[in-house]
Amino acid sequence: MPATGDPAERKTTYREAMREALRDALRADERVFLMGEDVGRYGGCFGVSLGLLEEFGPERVRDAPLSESAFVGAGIGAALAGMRPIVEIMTVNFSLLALDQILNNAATLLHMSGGQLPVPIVIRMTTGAGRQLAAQHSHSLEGWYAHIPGLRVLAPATIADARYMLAPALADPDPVLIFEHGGLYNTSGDLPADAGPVDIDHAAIRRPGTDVSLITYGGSLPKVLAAADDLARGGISAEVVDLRTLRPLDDATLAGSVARTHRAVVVDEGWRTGSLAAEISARLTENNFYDLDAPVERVCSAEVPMPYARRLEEAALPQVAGIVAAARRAVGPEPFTVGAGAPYQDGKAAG
Amino acid sequence: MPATGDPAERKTTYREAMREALRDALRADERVFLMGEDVGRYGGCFGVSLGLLEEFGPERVRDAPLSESAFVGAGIGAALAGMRPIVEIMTVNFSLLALDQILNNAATLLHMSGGQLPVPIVIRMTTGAGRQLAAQHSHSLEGWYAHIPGLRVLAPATIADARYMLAPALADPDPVLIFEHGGLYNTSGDLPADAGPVDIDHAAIRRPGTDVSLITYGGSLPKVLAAADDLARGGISAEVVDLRTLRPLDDATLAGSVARTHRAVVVDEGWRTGSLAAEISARLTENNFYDLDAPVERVCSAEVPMPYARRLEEAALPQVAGIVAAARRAVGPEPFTVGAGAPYQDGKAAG
Amino acid sequence: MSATTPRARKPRARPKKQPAHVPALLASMLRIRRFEERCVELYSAARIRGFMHLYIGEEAVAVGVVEALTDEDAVVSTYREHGHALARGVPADAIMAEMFGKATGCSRGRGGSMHLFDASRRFYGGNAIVGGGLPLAAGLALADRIAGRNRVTCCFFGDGAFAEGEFHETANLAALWGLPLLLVCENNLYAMGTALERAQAQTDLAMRAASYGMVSWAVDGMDVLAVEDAARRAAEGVRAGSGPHFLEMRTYRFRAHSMYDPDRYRDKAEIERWKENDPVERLAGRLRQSGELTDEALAELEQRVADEIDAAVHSAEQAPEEPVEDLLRYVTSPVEEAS
Amino acid sequence: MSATTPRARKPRARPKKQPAHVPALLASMLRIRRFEERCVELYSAARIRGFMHLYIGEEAVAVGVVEALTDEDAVVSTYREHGHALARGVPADAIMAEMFGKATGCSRGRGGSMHLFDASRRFYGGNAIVGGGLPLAAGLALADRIAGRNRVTCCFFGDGAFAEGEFHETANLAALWGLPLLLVCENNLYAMGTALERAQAQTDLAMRAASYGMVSWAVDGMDVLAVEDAARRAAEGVRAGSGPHFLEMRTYRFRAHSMYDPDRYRDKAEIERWKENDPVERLAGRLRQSGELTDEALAELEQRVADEIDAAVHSAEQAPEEPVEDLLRYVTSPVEEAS
Ligand SMILES: Cc1ncc(C[n+]2csc(CCOP(=O)(O)OP(=O)(O)O)c2C)c(N)n1
Ligand SMILES: Cc1ncc(C[n+]2csc(CCOP(=O)(O)OP(=O)(O)O)c2C)c(N)n1
Ligand SMILES: [Mg+2]
Ligand SMILES: [Mg+2]
Repeated sequence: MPATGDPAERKTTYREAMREALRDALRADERVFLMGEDVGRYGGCFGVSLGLLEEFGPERVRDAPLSESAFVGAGIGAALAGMRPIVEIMTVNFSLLALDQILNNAATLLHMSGGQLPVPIVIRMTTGAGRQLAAQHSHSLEGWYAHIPGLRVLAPATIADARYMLAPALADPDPVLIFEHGGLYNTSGDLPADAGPVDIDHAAIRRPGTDVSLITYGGSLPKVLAAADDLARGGISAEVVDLRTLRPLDDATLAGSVARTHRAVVVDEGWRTGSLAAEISARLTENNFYDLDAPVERVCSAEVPMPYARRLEEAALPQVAGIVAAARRAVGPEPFTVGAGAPYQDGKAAG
Repeated sequence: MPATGDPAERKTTYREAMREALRDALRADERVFLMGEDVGRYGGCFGVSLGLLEEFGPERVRDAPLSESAFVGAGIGAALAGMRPIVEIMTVNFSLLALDQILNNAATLLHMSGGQLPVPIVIRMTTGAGRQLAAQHSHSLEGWYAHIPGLRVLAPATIADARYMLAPALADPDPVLIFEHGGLYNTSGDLPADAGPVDIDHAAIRRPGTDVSLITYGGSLPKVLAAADDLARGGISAEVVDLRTLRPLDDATLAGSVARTHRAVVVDEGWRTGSLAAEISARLTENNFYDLDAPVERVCSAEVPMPYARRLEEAALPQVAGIVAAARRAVGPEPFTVGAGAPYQDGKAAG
Repeated sequence: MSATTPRARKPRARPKKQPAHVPALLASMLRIRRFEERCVELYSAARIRGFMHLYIGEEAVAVGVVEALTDEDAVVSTYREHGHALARGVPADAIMAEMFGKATGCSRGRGGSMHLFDASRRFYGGNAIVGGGLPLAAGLALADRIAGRNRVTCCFFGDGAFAEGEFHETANLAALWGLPLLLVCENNLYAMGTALERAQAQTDLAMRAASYGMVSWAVDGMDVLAVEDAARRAAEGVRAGSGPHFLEMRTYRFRAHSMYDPDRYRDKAEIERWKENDPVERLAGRLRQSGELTDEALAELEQRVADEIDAAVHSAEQAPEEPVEDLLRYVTSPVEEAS
Repeated sequence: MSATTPRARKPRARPKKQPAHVPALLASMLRIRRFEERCVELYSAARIRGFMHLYIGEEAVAVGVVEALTDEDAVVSTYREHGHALARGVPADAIMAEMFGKATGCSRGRGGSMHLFDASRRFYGGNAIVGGGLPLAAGLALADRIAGRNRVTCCFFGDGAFAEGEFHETANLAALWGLPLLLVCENNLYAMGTALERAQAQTDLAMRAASYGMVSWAVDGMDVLAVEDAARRAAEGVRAGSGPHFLEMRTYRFRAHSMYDPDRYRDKAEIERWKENDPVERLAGRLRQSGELTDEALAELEQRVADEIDAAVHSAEQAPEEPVEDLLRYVTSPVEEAS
């Protein structure tokens, strides 16, 4: 969408949208504070929190030492004591060091205490590959986190979601994880002036269509939208569903879409085996078995620790051509020609 | 099977079988050593390594302090230096503290170094629920680990597998995780005198059948076999497939079974969403779409941090009745009556 | 809360070691001791299940430390927390019902022995991941720091936890940020079957903690008055804003690590030696000598404790179980509370 | 390996600080400096991608420490490891090719700047998880201990890593087990944008490490001779069986944390002050004063280094990429090797 001059919209970036959301939250509720490595003086390792230290001071924009387990756990403790912490873990790769705290405390305390101890924490982290950061900086583990009962898992894919998802996340009395794909920070677009808080219980249909449902989230959404354009040029009408919330999954929207289109492709940057895409495929089988005209396709990352070299990384990740090819396979050979698909581009060779 | 007096078989327990496997390994190769919390003087938190310290001494049966990340990482380093460490993490629950080492080092170094650094480590841990150990001691996260490229993940379910899986695991040049279900240690049965190393590339058909494939692994195998007995009494012939190896999955055996039976039920003690069962369901859809006469059923744990109270825990876990009910649903109402199934017993309410 | 349950008290104005409150310390220790002895019977009878870790021998630590806290302070504990919970005032019947897995349990049957909680008493559990409570405690303290509340968060943990990275990350964080945290290390010389000297390169834990710049003392954990005194001074230091304090409580568990532990790794003579220092008998002896405790008073105390425990067991037995239909309750908060 | 690449040497018999080898230290530092300066250009030209962390200013640490190691010793490093790799003898062309993502790279293009490996030189990489290499290094040392090999494992890590639990777990493990480990903490005063005093309650890291019972020294990390001397003594101690040794190298990075870092958090004057202590210039100045380094010799050295780097860039440019068909290679070992 080109800028229309509509005063209700203005151009911004995903990074700035996140920052505005943080600023809003810090202004609106004094229980809110931001804590993490280099969120303050450095301005956030991806620049998201730049300027917030100056506005809110070091108590509310709190730099933490390199102690992921301790400062994430401290966020959980502060939440127990009535605060509304937003904890930033630089990237999901380092969150493994804090996973015990997330799983065994944040996700578990409410239940283990028989309902006495809700944990209203928001944990943000960057996820995803695509910038040649190699094996230890390119994980997409949000699907893993979506396995954990007691958590809500969000993946803002658009600038509006980056801007308006934090408020409902903070309003949730339970722990919420927000995954921001590193490739999105620099994307820019128009932001509706006040879209109101995002409905974090429901998936969003980003593009309606009739022939195949392309189901995705986060950093893969732009690729999927591009694939839908491509498919449209070839006469295939693809519906694009953005999960937005990876846990709990919005079964109704998924089932509804597939009931209409009868075919589904799930696009997910996680490694294929045990991916969130697998869960969606399994659910579609359970909920839409008799609707489906073709097996659910998955386009995931190849099962390899992400290589540094550009061509290898590109080959390992879901790409537009692979998505288009999978959609074509799902829709069937007639009246379209099945695209060959570059090697590995659908991540399937990793099986 | 009652003891037959056959000299080639003798009665033993899963625990003793594991211990014999460890003893064998320590005797056979001086590069092998066992390291973990309380593996030595205490004899292993579940008694598996009792007596090994006395036989092999404290250098080769090495007690480690409560430092999961450091001693697992040290095992990885020792493997790089030519040793064949067997590292015991008391239970999978605590393995989260070592996950960074497992994912970012053990699973990744070979690839990241362009093939220079294989990591021949074996990491054993107890998994699973069923003993009222509550939320922080009852995880089944082996499905999660099966998501990680570069690892092999094993789940011995039988006494013979407990006895003969360690050797091939140690022979693997790459990292192998072995998950021992805590509920199995006390099970006893006959052990073939020398079955030879287990084929860790293939699933095992534990019981052939024609009407439905019951696919499972580890601690759920006894329940699934009991369910198959029950189904047989009702006239349904169930094939029981024991995955044995959770990564890489043996697609051929799974696909072959379902091609014969046309129906599948996956039984998995992990939480349902994002479970290994989801992956299997997705693969069956991909590989056997046109074979399947009914949606793949999943019988998993309810999505709840495991409660302590006995009845709640039982309700949270896959149980025979729930497996039978799922198999009946898969097979269809005729000529059998569909069992009602106790509430939550199939873990589905958690969806 | 049953009427017989002693509650944690605010620090008194009267000078410490004032004999007047000492009998209450004895009562509190004895109550923990007898409660756990009953637990052993109930475990043998399979009324209590799962993992159960006894505090017998270490009672002086919980009782002395909690004595130094106010109701506004917070307590974070471990899986060996019956003593902490009882000392903190979590009702015995709620604890017993929890171990029976009943709906009236202090965690509604979800937690069992390792996961006792009581939000109303700021008792934050019951953590079965060694070291797992430490970051949490730092966070509770951080919240007080940010909100300007003058409260102490007290975190109990074992010598074993000292080897976990979590301890060190938390100690640094707390010292760096000057958090109002009271770190109470229960050094009972063993982490399961691993003796301290086989787990720690340097076994002087108080000295090690001091290297973080925290005030740090080693305390005779078998002497409830010494414990109380140290805890009171430390809590005062915390309240005065001098940041986290560390107490190494030198203590010993008389029983095995858990009900599953055959206790093969310790010398029986060592256990006997420590038993000579039994904190309950030691204090009772002292009070007897000074004439403050008569046989009748002790018998009466024993009876009172026995009655309370009987009542707790009885009510736990009668209590309903949680309906299986509620299995998924408390996984997330009820929807009406959300946004 | 190209002929011009200096290799790590075995410790010499001749007395240390012998002038004879000092020019080689200068050459090694200068080579690292110029190599990285070229990397900056190549990064700007988008020939190198991803995260890249420069060692400029810290060269004395890598060069001095590696000088004290033998070929049999092992080195574990961080993501800021160009200097370690070059000093260790990983060929410049293999490193350059790696950063170009080429098949001839020392990690076959899989690793990039943060993941340089060379098994033949016992250079175990290249770890981009802060603190992640420490447990690994303990394991390499443990293997030597068990096998009775008299080798040292040297692990480089930053001041930031000191806050990670992994450091403390590893330090304890190494001290407890007496592992032949040389822990080299590169204290450049910052972890990304976080100054040491905002990350550590106690900033005297050498003292903190000593609390584990390790021999532990702070060293002027801008003086390659001081570094070499300390490393040599520490390595000797390790070889003599007195367990892990800890060296806090006080150093500074002249450049930003990474190519993405706008370096807003440091005082420019602070940077300038440290630059006055430039380890390369310092040593060059010393040699010049003593008459051991002439202008011609320096020019010749610069030329030699420039030639080597030119050659490395040229060969990296010419080198083939890994075929996309090999994407899944090295995820697991080739099947023929498996049982
Ligand atoms: C992270 C973790 N590792 C291992 C265990 C198993 N475990 C439970 S208690 C215990 C010993 C802890 O010792 P210590 O901290 O000294 O406390 P104590 O039991 O002596 O009170 C161990 C190893 C655990 N619960 N959590
Ligand atoms: C576990 C982990 N947390 C965070 C990061 C992001 N990160 C990379 S380098 C760095 C700073 C490390 O500082 P230091 O250890 O002092 O090493 P230096 O960069 O100064 O050489 C940070 C925070 C990471 N790579 N790993
Ligand atoms: Mg202990
Ligand atoms: Mg630094």
